[in-house]
Amino acid sequence: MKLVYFAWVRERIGKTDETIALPEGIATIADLVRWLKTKGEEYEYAFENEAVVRAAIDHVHVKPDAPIAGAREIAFFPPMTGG
Amino acid sequence: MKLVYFAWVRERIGKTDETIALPEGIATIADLVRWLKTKGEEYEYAFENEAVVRAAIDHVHVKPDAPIAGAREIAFFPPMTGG
Amino acid sequence: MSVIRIQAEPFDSAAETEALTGGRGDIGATVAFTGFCRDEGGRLSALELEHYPGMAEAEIARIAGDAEERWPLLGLTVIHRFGLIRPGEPIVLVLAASAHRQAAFEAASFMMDYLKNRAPFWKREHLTDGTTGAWVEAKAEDDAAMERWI
Amino acid sequence: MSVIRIQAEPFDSAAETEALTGGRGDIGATVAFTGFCRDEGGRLSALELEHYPGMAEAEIARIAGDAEERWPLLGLTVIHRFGLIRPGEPIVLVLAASAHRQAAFEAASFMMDYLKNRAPFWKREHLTDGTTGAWVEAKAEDDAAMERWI
Repeated sequence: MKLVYFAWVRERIGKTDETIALPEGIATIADLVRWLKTKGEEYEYAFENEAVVRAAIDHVHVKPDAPIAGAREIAFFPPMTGG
Repeated sequence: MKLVYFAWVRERIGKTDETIALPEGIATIADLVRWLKTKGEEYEYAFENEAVVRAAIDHVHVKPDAPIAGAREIAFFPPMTGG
Repeated sequence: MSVIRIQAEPFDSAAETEALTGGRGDIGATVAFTGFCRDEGGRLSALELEHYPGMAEAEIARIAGDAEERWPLLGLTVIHRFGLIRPGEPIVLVLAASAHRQAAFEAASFMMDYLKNRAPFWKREHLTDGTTGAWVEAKAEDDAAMERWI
Repeated sequence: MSVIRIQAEPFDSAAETEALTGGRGDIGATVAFTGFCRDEGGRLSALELEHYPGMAEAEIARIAGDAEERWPLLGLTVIHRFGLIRPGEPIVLVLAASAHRQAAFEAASFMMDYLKNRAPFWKREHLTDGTTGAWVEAKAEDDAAMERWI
Protein backbone atom coordinates (compact mmCIF):
# COMPACT_ATOMS: atom_id res chain seq x y z
CA MET A 1 0.00 0.00 0.00
CA LYS A 2 1.34 3.43 -0.97
CA LEU A 3 1.31 6.31 1.46
CA VAL A 4 1.83 9.89 0.29
CA TYR A 5 2.39 13.00 2.38
CA PHE A 6 2.01 16.70 1.67
CA ALA A 7 3.06 20.08 3.07
CA TRP A 8 4.15 20.02 6.73
CA VAL A 9 3.07 16.40 7.17
CA ARG A 10 5.58 15.55 4.42
CA GLU A 11 8.25 17.74 6.02
CA ARG A 12 7.79 16.25 9.47
CA ILE A 13 7.87 12.66 8.24
CA GLY A 14 10.78 13.53 5.96
CA LYS A 15 9.57 11.78 2.83
CA THR A 16 7.07 12.37 0.05
CA ASP A 17 5.84 8.79 -0.11
CA GLU A 18 6.53 5.20 0.94
CA THR A 19 5.17 1.76 0.33
CA ILE A 20 4.22 -0.21 3.41
CA ALA A 21 3.17 -3.75 4.15
CA LEU A 22 0.16 -3.33 6.36
CA PRO A 23 0.19 -5.46 9.52
CA GLU A 24 -2.89 -7.40 10.66
CA GLY A 25 -5.66 -5.58 12.46
CA ILE A 26 -5.35 -2.19 10.74
CA ALA A 27 -8.88 -1.60 9.44
CA THR A 28 -9.38 2.17 9.34
CA ILE A 29 -7.50 5.42 8.75
CA ALA A 30 -7.45 5.96 12.53
CA ASP A 31 -5.90 2.49 13.02
CA LEU A 32 -3.29 3.32 10.40
CA VAL A 33 -2.39 6.62 12.08
CA ARG A 34 -2.06 4.89 15.47
CA TRP A 35 0.24 2.27 13.92
CA LEU A 36 2.34 4.87 12.05
CA LYS A 37 2.90 6.75 15.31
CA THR A 38 4.67 3.68 16.70
CA LYS A 39 7.14 3.70 13.79
CA GLY A 40 9.25 6.63 14.99
CA GLU A 41 9.25 10.12 16.38
CA GLU A 42 8.96 11.72 12.93
CA TYR A 43 5.52 10.08 12.63
CA GLU A 44 4.65 10.98 16.20
CA TYR A 45 5.52 14.60 15.36
CA ALA A 46 3.51 14.60 12.12
CA PHE A 47 0.44 13.18 13.83
CA GLU A 48 0.86 14.86 17.22
CA ASN A 49 -2.52 16.47 16.75
CA GLU A 50 -4.43 13.73 14.96
CA ALA A 51 -7.58 15.79 14.60
CA VAL A 52 -5.75 18.27 12.37
CA VAL A 53 -4.27 15.88 9.80
CA ARG A 54 -6.60 15.05 6.90
CA ALA A 55 -6.66 11.85 4.88
CA ALA A 56 -7.66 10.77 1.39
CA ILE A 57 -8.04 7.29 -0.03
CA ASP A 58 -7.44 7.01 -3.77
CA HIS A 59 -7.88 10.78 -4.24
CA VAL A 60 -11.11 11.03 -2.19
CA HIS A 61 -11.36 12.80 1.15
CA VAL A 62 -12.19 10.42 4.02
CA LYS A 63 -12.85 10.57 7.76
CA PRO A 64 -10.72 8.73 10.37
CA ASP A 65 -13.24 5.87 10.58
CA ALA A 66 -13.01 5.12 6.83
CA PRO A 67 -12.05 1.48 6.09
CA ILE A 68 -8.77 1.16 4.20
CA ALA A 69 -9.23 -2.35 2.76
CA GLY A 70 -8.55 -2.29 -0.98
CA ALA A 71 -6.94 1.17 -0.95
CA ARG A 72 -4.13 1.70 -3.45
CA GLU A 73 -2.95 5.10 -2.22
CA ILE A 74 -3.57 6.80 1.11
CA ALA A 75 -2.61 10.45 1.55
CA PHE A 76 -2.09 12.48 4.72
CA PHE A 77 -1.94 16.26 4.68
CA PRO A 78 -2.77 19.41 6.66
CA PRO A 79 -6.00 21.38 6.18
CA MET A 80 -5.99 22.77 2.67
CA THR A 81 -5.18 26.38 1.84
CA GLY A 82 -5.68 26.61 -1.91
CA GLY A 83 -7.90 29.00 -3.82
CA MET B 1 -38.57 73.99 -16.77
CA LYS B 2 -37.29 71.25 -19.04
CA LEU B 3 -39.09 67.93 -19.26
CA VAL B 4 -37.39 64.86 -20.80
CA TYR B 5 -38.93 61.52 -21.71
CA PHE B 6 -37.48 58.08 -22.34
CA ALA B 7 -38.40 54.73 -23.89
CA TRP B 8 -42.14 54.16 -24.29
CA VAL B 9 -43.02 57.28 -22.34
CA ARG B 10 -41.09 59.22 -25.00
CA GLU B 11 -42.79 57.27 -27.79
CA ARG B 12 -46.28 57.80 -26.41
CA ILE B 13 -45.79 61.54 -25.87
CA GLY B 14 -44.10 61.78 -29.24
CA LYS B 15 -41.14 63.94 -28.21
CA THR B 16 -37.82 63.55 -26.42
CA ASP B 17 -38.09 66.79 -24.45
CA GLU B 18 -39.92 70.07 -24.09
CA THR B 19 -39.70 73.26 -22.09
CA ILE B 20 -42.81 74.25 -20.20
CA ALA B 21 -43.93 77.24 -18.23
CA LEU B 22 -45.31 75.77 -15.07
CA PRO B 23 -48.75 77.05 -14.06
CA GLU B 24 -49.55 78.06 -10.48
CA GLY B 25 -50.33 75.36 -7.93
CA ILE B 26 -48.13 72.59 -9.28
CA ALA B 27 -46.01 71.66 -6.29
CA THR B 28 -45.08 67.99 -6.71
CA ILE B 29 -44.30 65.38 -9.37
CA ALA B 30 -47.85 64.00 -8.89
CA ASP B 31 -49.31 67.47 -9.49
CA LEU B 32 -47.22 67.80 -12.63
CA VAL B 33 -48.40 64.44 -13.97
CA ARG B 34 -52.04 65.37 -13.30
CA TRP B 35 -51.55 68.65 -15.16
CA LEU B 36 -49.70 67.02 -18.10
CA LYS B 37 -52.60 64.57 -18.51
CA THR B 38 -54.89 67.53 -19.25
CA LYS B 39 -52.63 68.62 -22.12
CA GLY B 40 -53.70 65.98 -24.62
CA GLU B 41 -54.38 62.32 -25.21
CA GLU B 42 -50.68 61.54 -25.88
CA TYR B 43 -49.99 62.53 -22.24
CA GLU B 44 -53.04 60.66 -21.04
CA TYR B 45 -51.74 57.58 -22.84
CA ALA B 46 -48.19 57.95 -21.49
CA PHE B 47 -49.42 58.33 -17.91
CA GLU B 48 -52.45 56.03 -18.14
CA ASN B 49 -50.94 53.94 -15.36
CA GLU B 50 -49.35 56.60 -13.19
CA ALA B 51 -47.94 54.10 -10.71
CA VAL B 52 -45.73 52.61 -13.44
CA VAL B 53 -44.04 55.77 -14.73
CA ARG B 54 -40.93 56.80 -12.79
CA ALA B 55 -39.58 60.31 -12.36
CA ALA B 56 -36.24 61.96 -11.74
CA ILE B 57 -35.45 65.54 -10.80
CA ASP B 58 -32.05 66.79 -11.96
CA HIS B 59 -30.77 63.23 -12.47
CA VAL B 60 -31.97 61.88 -9.12
CA HIS B 61 -34.81 59.36 -8.71
CA VAL B 62 -37.81 60.81 -6.87
CA LYS B 63 -41.22 59.70 -5.63
CA PRO B 64 -44.52 61.24 -6.79
CA ASP B 65 -44.71 63.43 -3.67
CA ALA B 66 -41.34 65.07 -4.36
CA PRO B 67 -41.52 68.88 -4.55
CA ILE B 68 -40.47 70.27 -7.92
CA ALA B 69 -39.67 73.83 -6.92
CA GLY B 70 -36.22 74.76 -8.23
CA ALA B 71 -35.94 71.79 -10.59
CA ARG B 72 -34.05 72.41 -13.82
CA GLU B 73 -34.86 69.10 -15.54
CA ILE B 74 -37.60 66.61 -14.77
CA ALA B 75 -37.53 63.19 -16.46
CA PHE B 76 -40.29 60.62 -16.91
CA PHE B 77 -39.57 57.03 -17.93
CA PRO B 78 -40.68 53.41 -17.54
CA PRO B 79 -39.15 51.03 -14.98
CA MET B 80 -35.51 50.55 -15.93
CA THR B 81 -34.21 47.46 -17.70
CA GLY B 82 -30.48 48.01 -17.92
CA GLY B 83 -27.71 45.78 -16.68
CA MET C 1 -12.41 56.08 -6.59
CA SER C 2 -14.46 54.00 -9.00
CA VAL C 3 -14.19 54.10 -12.79
CA ILE C 4 -17.56 54.55 -14.53
CA ARG C 5 -18.05 54.69 -18.27
CA ILE C 6 -21.18 54.82 -20.41
CA GLN C 7 -20.29 54.09 -24.03
CA ALA C 8 -21.54 52.67 -27.32
CA GLU C 9 -18.27 50.83 -28.05
CA PRO C 10 -17.45 47.34 -26.82
CA PHE C 11 -15.10 47.13 -23.85
CA ASP C 12 -11.98 45.09 -23.18
CA SER C 13 -12.40 43.28 -19.87
CA ALA C 14 -8.78 42.13 -19.81
CA ALA C 15 -7.50 45.69 -20.23
CA GLU C 16 -9.88 46.94 -17.53
CA THR C 17 -8.73 44.22 -15.15
CA GLU C 18 -5.07 45.01 -15.86
CA ALA C 19 -5.76 48.71 -15.29
CA LEU C 20 -7.34 47.87 -11.93
CA THR C 21 -4.88 45.26 -10.66
CA GLY C 22 -1.58 45.88 -12.50
CA GLY C 23 1.39 46.52 -10.23
CA ARG C 24 -0.57 46.06 -7.02
CA GLY C 25 0.26 43.65 -4.22
CA ASP C 26 -2.74 44.40 -2.00
CA ILE C 27 -5.49 42.94 -4.19
CA GLY C 28 -6.30 39.32 -3.38
CA ALA C 29 -9.50 38.91 -5.36
CA THR C 30 -11.35 40.31 -8.33
CA VAL C 31 -14.87 39.47 -9.44
CA ALA C 32 -15.76 40.44 -13.00
CA PHE C 33 -19.41 40.24 -13.95
CA THR C 34 -20.23 40.53 -17.65
CA GLY C 35 -23.78 40.74 -18.94
CA PHE C 36 -24.34 39.62 -22.53
CA CYS C 37 -27.09 40.08 -25.10
CA ARG C 38 -28.89 36.74 -25.52
CA ASP C 39 -30.61 35.70 -28.76
CA GLU C 40 -33.63 34.27 -26.86
CA GLY C 41 -33.61 31.06 -28.81
CA GLY C 42 -32.93 32.79 -32.14
CA ARG C 43 -35.80 35.27 -31.76
CA LEU C 44 -33.61 38.36 -31.30
CA SER C 45 -31.33 40.02 -33.82
CA ALA C 46 -30.27 42.72 -31.35
CA LEU C 47 -31.12 44.67 -28.23
CA GLU C 48 -31.33 48.43 -28.51
CA LEU C 49 -30.34 50.19 -25.33
CA GLU C 50 -31.62 53.70 -24.71
CA HIS C 51 -30.17 55.64 -21.78
CA TYR C 52 -30.48 58.96 -20.00
CA PRO C 53 -27.14 60.68 -20.56
CA GLY C 54 -25.87 62.42 -17.45
CA MET C 55 -28.21 60.62 -15.09
CA ALA C 56 -26.80 57.20 -16.11
CA GLU C 57 -23.31 58.24 -14.98
CA ALA C 58 -24.62 60.01 -11.88
CA GLU C 59 -26.84 57.13 -10.75
CA ILE C 60 -24.15 54.49 -11.29
CA ALA C 61 -21.70 56.69 -9.38
CA ARG C 62 -24.17 56.83 -6.49
CA ILE C 63 -24.56 53.02 -6.49
CA ALA C 64 -20.78 52.59 -6.69
CA GLY C 65 -20.36 54.97 -3.77
CA ASP C 66 -22.80 52.91 -1.73
CA ALA C 67 -20.85 49.73 -2.57
CA GLU C 68 -17.58 51.36 -1.54
CA GLU C 69 -19.12 52.35 1.78
CA ARG C 70 -20.42 48.83 2.44
CA TRP C 71 -17.36 46.79 1.42
CA PRO C 72 -13.61 47.36 1.74
CA LEU C 73 -13.02 47.60 -2.01
CA LEU C 74 -9.62 48.21 -3.60
CA GLY C 75 -11.12 49.05 -6.97
CA LEU C 76 -14.44 49.21 -8.78
CA THR C 77 -15.04 49.60 -12.51
CA VAL C 78 -18.45 49.78 -14.17
CA ILE C 79 -18.92 50.03 -17.92
CA HIS C 80 -22.40 50.08 -19.44
CA ARG C 81 -22.99 50.19 -23.18
CA PHE C 82 -25.87 51.76 -25.08
CA GLY C 83 -27.06 51.54 -28.69
CA LEU C 84 -27.56 48.45 -30.77
CA ILE C 85 -26.00 45.32 -29.27
CA ARG C 86 -25.98 41.95 -31.03
CA PRO C 87 -26.46 38.53 -29.39
CA GLY C 88 -23.20 37.34 -27.86
CA GLU C 89 -21.91 40.87 -27.35
CA PRO C 90 -21.30 42.22 -23.84
CA ILE C 91 -23.61 44.91 -22.46
CA VAL C 92 -22.25 45.60 -18.99
CA LEU C 93 -19.09 44.97 -16.99
CA VAL C 94 -18.79 45.24 -13.22
CA LEU C 95 -15.33 44.60 -11.88
CA ALA C 96 -14.73 44.66 -8.12
CA ALA C 97 -11.38 44.19 -6.38
CA SER C 98 -10.68 43.54 -2.71
CA ALA C 99 -8.18 41.87 -0.38
CA HIS C 100 -10.51 38.93 0.35
CA ARG C 101 -13.03 37.29 -1.93
CA GLN C 102 -16.30 37.89 -0.08
CA ALA C 103 -16.21 41.67 -0.49
CA ALA C 104 -15.58 41.43 -4.24
CA PHE C 105 -18.35 38.86 -4.75
CA GLU C 106 -20.91 40.77 -2.71
CA ALA C 107 -20.06 44.18 -4.14
CA ALA C 108 -20.30 42.95 -7.74
CA SER C 109 -23.62 41.24 -7.04
CA PHE C 110 -24.95 44.33 -5.24
CA MET C 111 -23.87 46.58 -8.13
CA MET C 112 -25.73 44.40 -10.64
CA ASP C 113 -28.92 44.23 -8.56
CA TYR C 114 -28.98 48.01 -8.22
CA LEU C 115 -27.97 48.68 -11.84
CA LYS C 116 -30.87 46.56 -13.05
CA ASN C 117 -33.38 48.55 -11.03
CA ARG C 118 -31.99 52.05 -10.83
CA ALA C 119 -29.63 52.80 -13.71
CA PRO C 120 -31.63 54.70 -16.39
CA PHE C 121 -31.31 52.28 -19.31
CA TRP C 122 -34.15 50.75 -21.31
CA LYS C 123 -33.90 47.76 -23.62
CA ARG C 124 -35.95 47.24 -26.75
CA GLU C 125 -35.93 44.04 -28.77
CA HIS C 126 -35.08 43.86 -32.46
CA LEU C 127 -36.33 40.65 -33.96
CA THR C 128 -34.74 38.32 -36.48
CA ASP C 129 -37.82 38.77 -38.72
CA GLY C 130 -36.69 42.38 -39.27
CA THR C 131 -39.30 44.05 -37.10
CA THR C 132 -38.77 46.11 -33.99
CA GLY C 133 -40.15 44.29 -31.00
CA ALA C 134 -41.38 45.44 -27.63
CA TRP C 135 -39.65 47.30 -24.83
CA VAL C 136 -38.33 44.74 -22.37
CA GLU C 137 -40.45 44.74 -19.22
CA ALA C 138 -38.87 45.10 -15.80
CA LYS C 139 -38.91 41.86 -13.84
CA ALA C 140 -40.32 41.50 -10.34
CA GLU C 141 -37.42 39.17 -9.51
CA ASP C 142 -34.97 42.01 -10.16
CA ASP C 143 -36.87 44.11 -7.66
CA ALA C 144 -36.71 41.27 -5.17
CA ALA C 145 -32.97 40.83 -5.79
CA MET C 146 -32.40 44.45 -4.80
CA GLU C 147 -34.52 44.17 -1.66
CA ARG C 148 -32.17 41.63 -0.13
CA TRP C 149 -29.46 44.27 0.35
CA ILE C 150 -31.66 46.57 2.45
CA MET D 1 -18.89 19.71 -19.20
CA SER D 2 -16.54 21.85 -17.14
CA VAL D 3 -12.95 22.70 -18.04
CA ILE D 4 -10.48 22.04 -15.22
CA ARG D 5 -6.77 22.69 -15.41
CA ILE D 6 -4.01 22.47 -12.83
CA GLN D 7 -0.89 24.17 -14.12
CA ALA D 8 2.26 26.05 -13.16
CA GLU D 9 1.91 28.60 -15.98
CA PRO D 10 -0.10 31.82 -15.75
CA PHE D 11 -3.49 31.76 -17.43
CA ASP D 12 -5.22 34.14 -19.82
CA SER D 13 -8.64 35.02 -18.44
CA ALA D 14 -9.72 36.79 -21.63
CA ALA D 15 -8.91 33.73 -23.77
CA GLU D 16 -10.72 31.45 -21.31
CA THR D 17 -13.77 33.71 -21.38
CA GLU D 18 -13.74 33.82 -25.18
CA ALA D 19 -13.44 30.02 -25.29
CA LEU D 20 -16.47 29.74 -23.02
CA THR D 21 -18.72 32.40 -24.56
CA GLY D 22 -17.57 32.88 -28.17
CA GLY D 23 -20.27 32.30 -30.79
CA ARG D 24 -22.99 31.61 -28.23
CA GLY D 25 -26.32 33.40 -27.98
CA ASP D 26 -27.63 31.61 -24.91
CA ILE D 27 -25.22 33.00 -22.32
CA GLY D 28 -26.52 36.09 -20.54
CA ALA D 29 -24.00 36.33 -17.73
CA THR D 30 -20.48 35.36 -16.79
CA VAL D 31 -18.83 35.75 -13.42
CA ALA D 32 -15.05 35.48 -13.40
CA PHE D 33 -13.37 35.19 -10.01
CA THR D 34 -9.61 35.63 -9.94
CA GLY D 35 -7.56 35.04 -6.80
CA PHE D 36 -4.21 36.85 -6.62
CA CYS D 37 -1.07 36.48 -4.54
CA ARG D 38 -0.90 39.42 -2.10
CA ASP D 39 2.36 40.85 -0.77
CA GLU D 40 0.92 41.17 2.76
CA GLY D 41 2.16 44.72 3.17
CA GLY D 42 5.52 43.97 1.54
CA ARG D 43 6.29 40.97 3.79
CA LEU D 44 5.96 38.32 1.04
CA SER D 45 8.20 37.78 -1.97
CA ALA D 46 6.12 34.82 -3.18
CA LEU D 47 3.69 32.08 -2.28
CA GLU D 48 4.74 28.52 -3.01
CA LEU D 49 1.80 26.27 -3.82
CA GLU D 50 2.17 22.55 -3.32
CA HIS D 51 -0.58 20.30 -4.64
CA TYR D 52 -1.57 16.65 -4.82
CA PRO D 53 -1.44 15.76 -8.53
CA GLY D 54 -4.35 13.61 -9.59
CA MET D 55 -6.45 14.36 -6.54
CA ALA D 56 -6.43 18.11 -7.27
CA GLU D 57 -8.07 17.52 -10.67
CA ALA D 58 -10.43 14.87 -9.28
CA GLU D 59 -11.59 16.93 -6.31
CA ILE D 60 -12.15 20.09 -8.35
CA ALA D 61 -14.10 18.01 -10.89
CA ARG D 62 -16.32 16.73 -8.05
CA ILE D 63 -16.94 20.27 -6.78
CA ALA D 64 -17.66 21.46 -10.35
CA GLY D 65 -20.08 18.57 -10.81
CA ASP D 66 -21.90 19.62 -7.63
CA ALA D 67 -22.13 23.19 -8.91
CA GLU D 68 -23.52 22.03 -12.24
CA GLU D 69 -26.18 20.03 -10.42
CA ARG D 70 -27.19 22.96 -8.26
CA TRP D 71 -27.27 25.73 -10.87
CA PRO D 72 -28.28 25.83 -14.56
CA LEU D 73 -24.78 26.60 -15.81
CA LEU D 74 -23.88 27.04 -19.48
CA GLY D 75 -20.16 26.72 -18.83
CA LEU D 76 -17.69 26.39 -15.98
CA THR D 77 -13.91 26.77 -16.15
CA VAL D 78 -11.55 26.34 -13.21
CA ILE D 79 -7.80 26.89 -13.44
CA HIS D 80 -5.58 26.52 -10.39
CA ARG D 81 -1.86 27.18 -10.47
CA PHE D 82 0.90 25.57 -8.41
CA GLY D 83 4.56 26.39 -7.85
CA LEU D 84 6.08 29.76 -7.00
CA ILE D 85 3.70 32.67 -7.52
CA ARG D 86 4.73 36.31 -7.04
CA PRO D 87 2.61 39.09 -5.52
CA GLY D 88 0.19 40.48 -8.08
CA GLU D 89 0.12 37.24 -10.07
CA PRO D 90 -3.12 35.27 -10.35
CA ILE D 91 -3.42 31.93 -8.53
CA VAL D 92 -6.90 30.73 -9.40
CA LEU D 93 -9.62 31.46 -11.95
CA VAL D 94 -13.25 30.38 -11.65
CA LEU D 95 -15.41 31.32 -14.60
CA ALA D 96 -19.12 30.51 -14.54
CA ALA D 97 -21.60 31.19 -17.34
CA SER D 98 -25.40 31.07 -17.23
CA ALA D 99 -28.48 32.60 -18.84
CA HIS D 100 -29.23 34.78 -15.78
CA ARG D 101 -26.83 36.41 -13.38
CA GLN D 102 -27.77 34.77 -10.08
CA ALA D 103 -26.67 31.28 -11.12
CA ALA D 104 -23.26 32.51 -12.31
CA PHE D 105 -22.68 34.55 -9.14
CA GLU D 106 -23.70 31.77 -6.79
CA ALA D 107 -21.87 29.00 -8.64
CA ALA D 108 -18.60 30.98 -8.73
CA SER D 109 -18.88 31.82 -5.05
CA PHE D 110 -19.72 28.19 -4.18
CA MET D 111 -16.75 26.93 -6.23
CA MET D 112 -14.35 29.22 -4.37
CA ASP D 113 -15.70 28.30 -0.93
CA TYR D 114 -15.28 24.61 -1.69
CA LEU D 115 -11.92 25.00 -3.43
CA LYS D 116 -10.53 26.77 -0.37
CA ASN D 117 -11.54 23.93 1.93
CA ARG D 118 -11.35 20.80 -0.18
CA ALA D 119 -8.96 21.21 -3.12
CA PRO D 120 -5.60 19.65 -2.12
CA PHE D 121 -3.34 22.70 -2.33
CA TRP D 122 -1.10 24.10 0.39
CA LYS D 123 0.48 27.53 0.46
CA ARG D 124 3.83 28.36 1.99
CA GLU D 125 5.14 31.88 2.38
CA HIS D 126 8.44 33.09 0.96
CA LEU D 127 9.53 36.26 2.67
CA THR D 128 11.17 39.37 1.26
CA ASP D 129 14.07 38.90 3.71
CA GLY D 130 15.03 35.80 1.69
CA THR D 131 13.83 33.18 4.17
CA THR D 132 11.13 30.59 3.71
CA GLY D 133 8.23 31.37 5.97
CA ALA D 134 5.48 29.25 7.47
CA TRP D 135 2.80 27.16 5.84
CA VAL D 136 -0.33 29.25 5.60
CA GLU D 137 -2.90 28.12 8.16
CA ALA D 138 -6.42 27.27 7.14
CA LYS D 139 -8.92 29.91 8.27
CA ALA D 140 -12.01 29.16 10.32
CA GLU D 141 -13.90 31.74 8.24
CA ASP D 142 -13.27 29.65 5.11
CA ASP D 143 -14.84 26.70 6.85
CA ALA D 144 -17.82 28.84 7.80
CA ALA D 145 -18.14 30.13 4.22
CA MET D 146 -18.49 26.55 3.00
CA GLU D 147 -21.09 25.67 5.63
CA ARG D 148 -23.56 28.20 4.22
CA TRP D 149 -24.10 26.06 1.11
CA ILE D 150 -25.16 22.96 3.04
